[in-house]
Amino acid sequence: MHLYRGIVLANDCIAEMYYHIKIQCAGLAKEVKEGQIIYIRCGTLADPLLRRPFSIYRFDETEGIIEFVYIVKGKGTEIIKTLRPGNEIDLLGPGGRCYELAAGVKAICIIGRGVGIASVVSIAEKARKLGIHVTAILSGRTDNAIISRKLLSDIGCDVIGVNDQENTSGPENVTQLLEEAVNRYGIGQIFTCGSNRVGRLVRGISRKYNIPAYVSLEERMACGIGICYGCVCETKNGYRTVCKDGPVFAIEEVVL
Amino acid sequence: MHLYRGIVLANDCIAEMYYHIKIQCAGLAKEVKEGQIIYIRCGTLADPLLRRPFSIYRFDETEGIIEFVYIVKGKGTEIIKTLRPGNEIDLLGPGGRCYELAAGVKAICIIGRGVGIASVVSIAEKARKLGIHVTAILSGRTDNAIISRKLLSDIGCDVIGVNDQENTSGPENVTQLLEEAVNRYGIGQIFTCGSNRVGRLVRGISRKYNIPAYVSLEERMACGIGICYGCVCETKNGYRTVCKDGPVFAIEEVVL
Amino acid sequence: MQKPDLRVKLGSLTLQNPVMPASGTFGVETCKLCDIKKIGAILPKSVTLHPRQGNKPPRVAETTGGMLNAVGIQNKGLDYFIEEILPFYMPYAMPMIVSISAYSVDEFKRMVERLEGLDGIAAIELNISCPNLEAGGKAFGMNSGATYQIVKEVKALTGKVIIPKLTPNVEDITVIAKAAEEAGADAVALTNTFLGMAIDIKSKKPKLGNIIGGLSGPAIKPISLRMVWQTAQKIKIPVIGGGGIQNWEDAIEYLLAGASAIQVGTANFTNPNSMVEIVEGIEQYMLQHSIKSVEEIIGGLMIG
Amino acid sequence: MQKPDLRVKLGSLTLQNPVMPASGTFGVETCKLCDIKKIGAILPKSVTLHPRQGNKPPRVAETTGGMLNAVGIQNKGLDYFIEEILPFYMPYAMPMIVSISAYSVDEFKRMVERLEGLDGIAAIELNISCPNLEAGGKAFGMNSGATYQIVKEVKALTGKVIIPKLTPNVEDITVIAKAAEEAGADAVALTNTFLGMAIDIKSKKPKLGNIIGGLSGPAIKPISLRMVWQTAQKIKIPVIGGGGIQNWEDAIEYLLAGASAIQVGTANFTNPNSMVEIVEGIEQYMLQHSIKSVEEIIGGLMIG
Ligand SMILES: Cc1cc2nc3c(=O)[nH]c(=O)nc-3n(C[C@H](O)[C@H](O)[C@H](O)COP(=O)(O)OP(=O)(O)OC[C@H]3O[C@@H](n4cnc5c(N)ncnc54)[C@H](O)[C@@H]3O)c2cc1C
Ligand SMILES: Cc1cc2nc3c(=O)[nH]c(=O)nc-3n(C[C@H](O)[C@H](O)[C@H](O)COP(=O)(O)OP(=O)(O)OC[C@H]3O[C@@H](n4cnc5c(N)ncnc54)[C@H](O)[C@@H]3O)c2cc1C
Ligand SMILES: Cc1cc2nc3c(=O)[nH]c(=O)nc-3n(C[C@H](O)[C@H](O)[C@H](O)COP(=O)(O)O)c2cc1C
Ligand SMILES: Cc1cc2nc3c(=O)[nH]c(=O)nc-3n(C[C@H](O)[C@H](O)[C@H](O)COP(=O)(O)O)c2cc1C
Ligand code: FES
Ligand code: FES
Repeated sequence: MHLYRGIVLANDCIAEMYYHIKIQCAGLAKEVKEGQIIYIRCGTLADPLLRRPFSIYRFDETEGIIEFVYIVKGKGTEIIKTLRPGNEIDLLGPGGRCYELAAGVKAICIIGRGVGIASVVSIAEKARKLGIHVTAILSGRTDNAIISRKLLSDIGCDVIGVNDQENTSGPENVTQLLEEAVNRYGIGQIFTCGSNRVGRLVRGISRKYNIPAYVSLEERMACGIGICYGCVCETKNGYRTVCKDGPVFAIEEVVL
Repeated sequence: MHLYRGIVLANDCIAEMYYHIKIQCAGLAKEVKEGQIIYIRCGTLADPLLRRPFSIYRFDETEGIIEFVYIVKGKGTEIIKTLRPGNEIDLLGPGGRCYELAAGVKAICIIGRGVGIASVVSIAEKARKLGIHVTAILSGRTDNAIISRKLLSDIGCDVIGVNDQENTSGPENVTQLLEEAVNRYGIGQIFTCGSNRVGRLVRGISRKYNIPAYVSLEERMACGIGICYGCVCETKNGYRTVCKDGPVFAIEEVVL
Repeated sequence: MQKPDLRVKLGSLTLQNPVMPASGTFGVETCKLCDIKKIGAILPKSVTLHPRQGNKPPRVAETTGGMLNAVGIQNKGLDYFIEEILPFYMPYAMPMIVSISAYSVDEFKRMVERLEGLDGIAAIELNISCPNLEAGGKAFGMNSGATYQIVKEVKALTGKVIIPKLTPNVEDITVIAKAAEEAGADAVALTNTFLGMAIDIKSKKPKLGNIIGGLSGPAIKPISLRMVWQTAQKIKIPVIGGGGIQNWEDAIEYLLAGASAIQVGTANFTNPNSMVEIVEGIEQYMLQHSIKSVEEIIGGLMIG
Repeated sequence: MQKPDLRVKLGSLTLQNPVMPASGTFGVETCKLCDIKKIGAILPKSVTLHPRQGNKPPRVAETTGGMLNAVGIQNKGLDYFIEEILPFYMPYAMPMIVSISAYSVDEFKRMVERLEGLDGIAAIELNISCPNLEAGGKAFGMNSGATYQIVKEVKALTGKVIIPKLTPNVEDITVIAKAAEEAGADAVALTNTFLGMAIDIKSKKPKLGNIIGGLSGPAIKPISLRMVWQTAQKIKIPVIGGGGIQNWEDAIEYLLAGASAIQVGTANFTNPNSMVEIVEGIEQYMLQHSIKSVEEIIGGLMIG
């Protein structure tokens, strides 16, 4: 983990309220691993004061490029949105534990919703590079709001989109889709993020089929480096920090 | 006085640390008078919190354009500096009392130093339009740091530049230049701004030759509209607000 | 949905909505810059019995997310206020709350007696954050006994709504609020500014001529909000909350914390239209959430 | 010009420069992110006798120019601290200041006794902002008697430098500082955080699981600075100042106000390198102004 200065290469709206930012930062691109967190300082003034945490979306060590997908939500992301190619950006990271592929695993499933999809894309990319089969269950409010679908298809993931508009994103349907994938491909690990609802659903399948599953959590943060104990979540081992002990936890460890 | 939204037309560095901003704002261009103050909100966040006061530099009612000259000093002006043509700008004004030409006056003198020159340019322009003779004594650290010299020459002012580098800006020399102008042109009013040193010098001449003189003052401000009593200066009539009772005061009224 | 009801009550007083200025940040000039008849009450700058010069400049200094002021209640005294300022506001329909400041109990009483006879004044805010010259210079509002005494004696002189405005520079503001309630206050307003200072490292001098001044603005909001929440739980009379309110979201926070009305101060400087925008924002919020009366929001903080 | 002398004294302790972390905003991880050997002292997060879970999340909330925290001193207890954390810092040459927190005088004493025997600990900071369970839950530091008692009893047990850290949630912090001095404190540190709260208007819930938390960051600087200035004038022992320090300019303000050393807290979160940059900034400032010793800056505020 280090302080870095990056240079914005591109920063565009990709769908509804989603933005995609590409940053030149060789050091970070080299250091970061799948699922880790990077902290962006928004502007140089005291409002907003704290860095904003984002999951690494993609990174390319050879090109020295890192990418995020973000939703414009409040004053921090409003500032990030205004960055133009060539602008400098102050980055701290990478922080936390990454997603890891178990030795010998043949197929995995990633399952994400909304901007949460961003955090599981890099592990899918890694798996595909190693020839591992990837089922990607991607959920969104509308079909348009599902990010990374094309990217994941292009690299050979089996992509299944579900959405609220067509009533396909409910827990029953998603559970069924996940079970089908488990049965068809022999899923060895499941990677998910965010909401408790999806987490609990994944935990169900994980227990039923005895498949290790991992979840990436979010909490309000201050330091991002594990010193303030501001970002704890409840786990079976007491309060643990999301920024350092997480954001990726074994699904059995956390209290969903 | 009103709240206005302007559109930046140009915003460039004109000399060393001086910047010149041109703003489209028909309402303000119509309402503003020579020497008045306009308050700029820098960004939309709480840091910096307060508006920044600037003297109107030039304005063109027909074109609906207002202009300022400013020095980049702290966080507010750092933000103003980043504005690009097409950006919106939040303006409050015009505030305070303006410079006024006395009836029948044949010649005036403006005398300013540094960015203070900006505040006396508009009254010189007005005088020239009325065919009044204008002597402009402009002072700066270096000869390059004297703003508006060409503009004032072009409209037919008698421009005298003095600077620290060549040791021409000392009080004795300036006093002498001012006295020469008084004797040669029959100066009927003197307009100055800012520093106590120049103010006292002008007051000396003003008293000696019985010429009304006016000074534009600066003070830390909060409201800019005369309600907080934050911006007072000491006058012979007690504390008076710079934003409403000023910024232009008769030189005999203020305590220099 | 029908137009939401923004009316709130402060003792016997009804306001068309809970938004009013904080004393010292509002004046005749504000009325020219915004549609002032939309706000809930008028509340001019504190006035003292005799004219006051105020403190020596500089009187204001910006800080991060806030500002310091040490104006020292520069004003032309009560007579001038009654003759020259009050009449300007008389055409407005909203209740007039006059803020008074004094340096002894007797002075407070003399001012209230003067105001008691006047029509068009609905309430008197007692700015008890000023030093009590009879008791060694500590502000009245820093002492529950002094607060009790002033409120009690003033209440005996007038039928107008009496609202002591409390200083946050105390260990436990609820104790002071309780004393005010027991003495018969109709409502309390909190908080006034926090004592602070700033130094100009170039000149090595304080940024304020008075060295110390009062901190206001969004920087203080978390502290004032906490005090309002604590106070609203301890007393039965209405609490008027303020400190750092910048927008309607901040106002809703105060209402949820238990404030029956809110005061907007420093935000008037950044945006002279902020009070009007806050009224409109609260109304929009109520429409969106189908809240019929603003009273449903007050004290609605959910805990546990 | 020759290299300026940044050394300052805190009682019998000499620091290579006046910059140290504020407890709870610094840890082992910080040392990996910046050139930590450049700072004046090491000061880890407050430790308690027994392990503590801390408060329920959310524990932090950003505010304008500041942040609220209600961590509740989550830590693994004194034994773990001594065995696992302390050794990490031992290779560093800077003095180690251990911050301890406790809920009774006896607990404080037991902790000091434990630490007394250990080498490599130069000073003990007493975090007396925690509730005193023997006295109805009010923080020790809100009461001059309790402050006096703790300092007195602790000083009898140790030769190490004792630094009580004072809470600003009092009416007059100088009274508490004076009590600490009279009881034999070697220095005092101020201020800790200000009690505040924030509300999420969407959920209508407090933004902190604990409802109330401590406000820190640049928002509070004017208030903390004022308290440091007032305290430095009232006591003879050194004052360690802090609250909202973001950069070297802020640090100079505190030194001018009379602080002999300064603590950097929340700024470590925004920029983990800030303490190092502050040291460098002070040094540059001294070079530019031909100031030979940082002691010339301390208390140099010019008044009148
Ligand atoms: C581990 C982790 C990974 C994340 N990855 C992504 C991502 O890849 N893409 C993305 O769009 N968002 C992500 N988020 C959420 C993102 O951090 C927030 O949306 C962002 O901080 C909002 O900042 P703001 O100033 O725009 O909003 P505001 O609402 O103004 O923020 C106010 C405060 O709340 C905090 N905050 C707001 N929302 C969240 C949240 N969901 N989680 C934690 N803190 C929050 C902010 O950091 C700030 O301190 C992630 C959060 C965490 C903890
Ligand atoms: C009536 C008047 C007219 C002015 N006209 C001009 C002009 O035409 N061109 C120009 O460059 N500058 C002018 N100034 C000064 C200008 O307002 C300040 O340079 C500017 O506010 C600095 O803001 P900042 O955020 O960059 O600096 P910072 O130092 O960060 O400002 C901190 C605070 O101090 C205040 N402040 C700083 N300098 C001054 C100052 N000299 N006077 C009053 N307040 C100050 C700021 O407004 C702010 O509240 C004028 C000031 C006044 C009062
Ligand atoms: C410039 C200024 C002048 C003030 N004058 C008064 C005053 O005369 N009487 C008073 O009771 N409060 C006065 N206050 C305090 C405000 O009324 C308000 O309580 C305080 O500023 C906190 O609110 P805010 O953060 O919204 O500004 C003043 C505040 C400022 C900034
Ligand atoms: C997340 C966090 C945790 C803190 N924990 C402690 C602590 O354990 N002990 C303590 O004495 N102070 C603690 N503090 C207070 C700081 O040490 C410091 O006094 C305060 O934050 C003010 O300084 P600042 O504005 O520079 O942050 C904590 C502050 C924060 C923000
Ligand atoms: S954000 Fe500080 S420990 Fe995680
Ligand atoms: S700035 Fe408020 S009265 Fe002038």
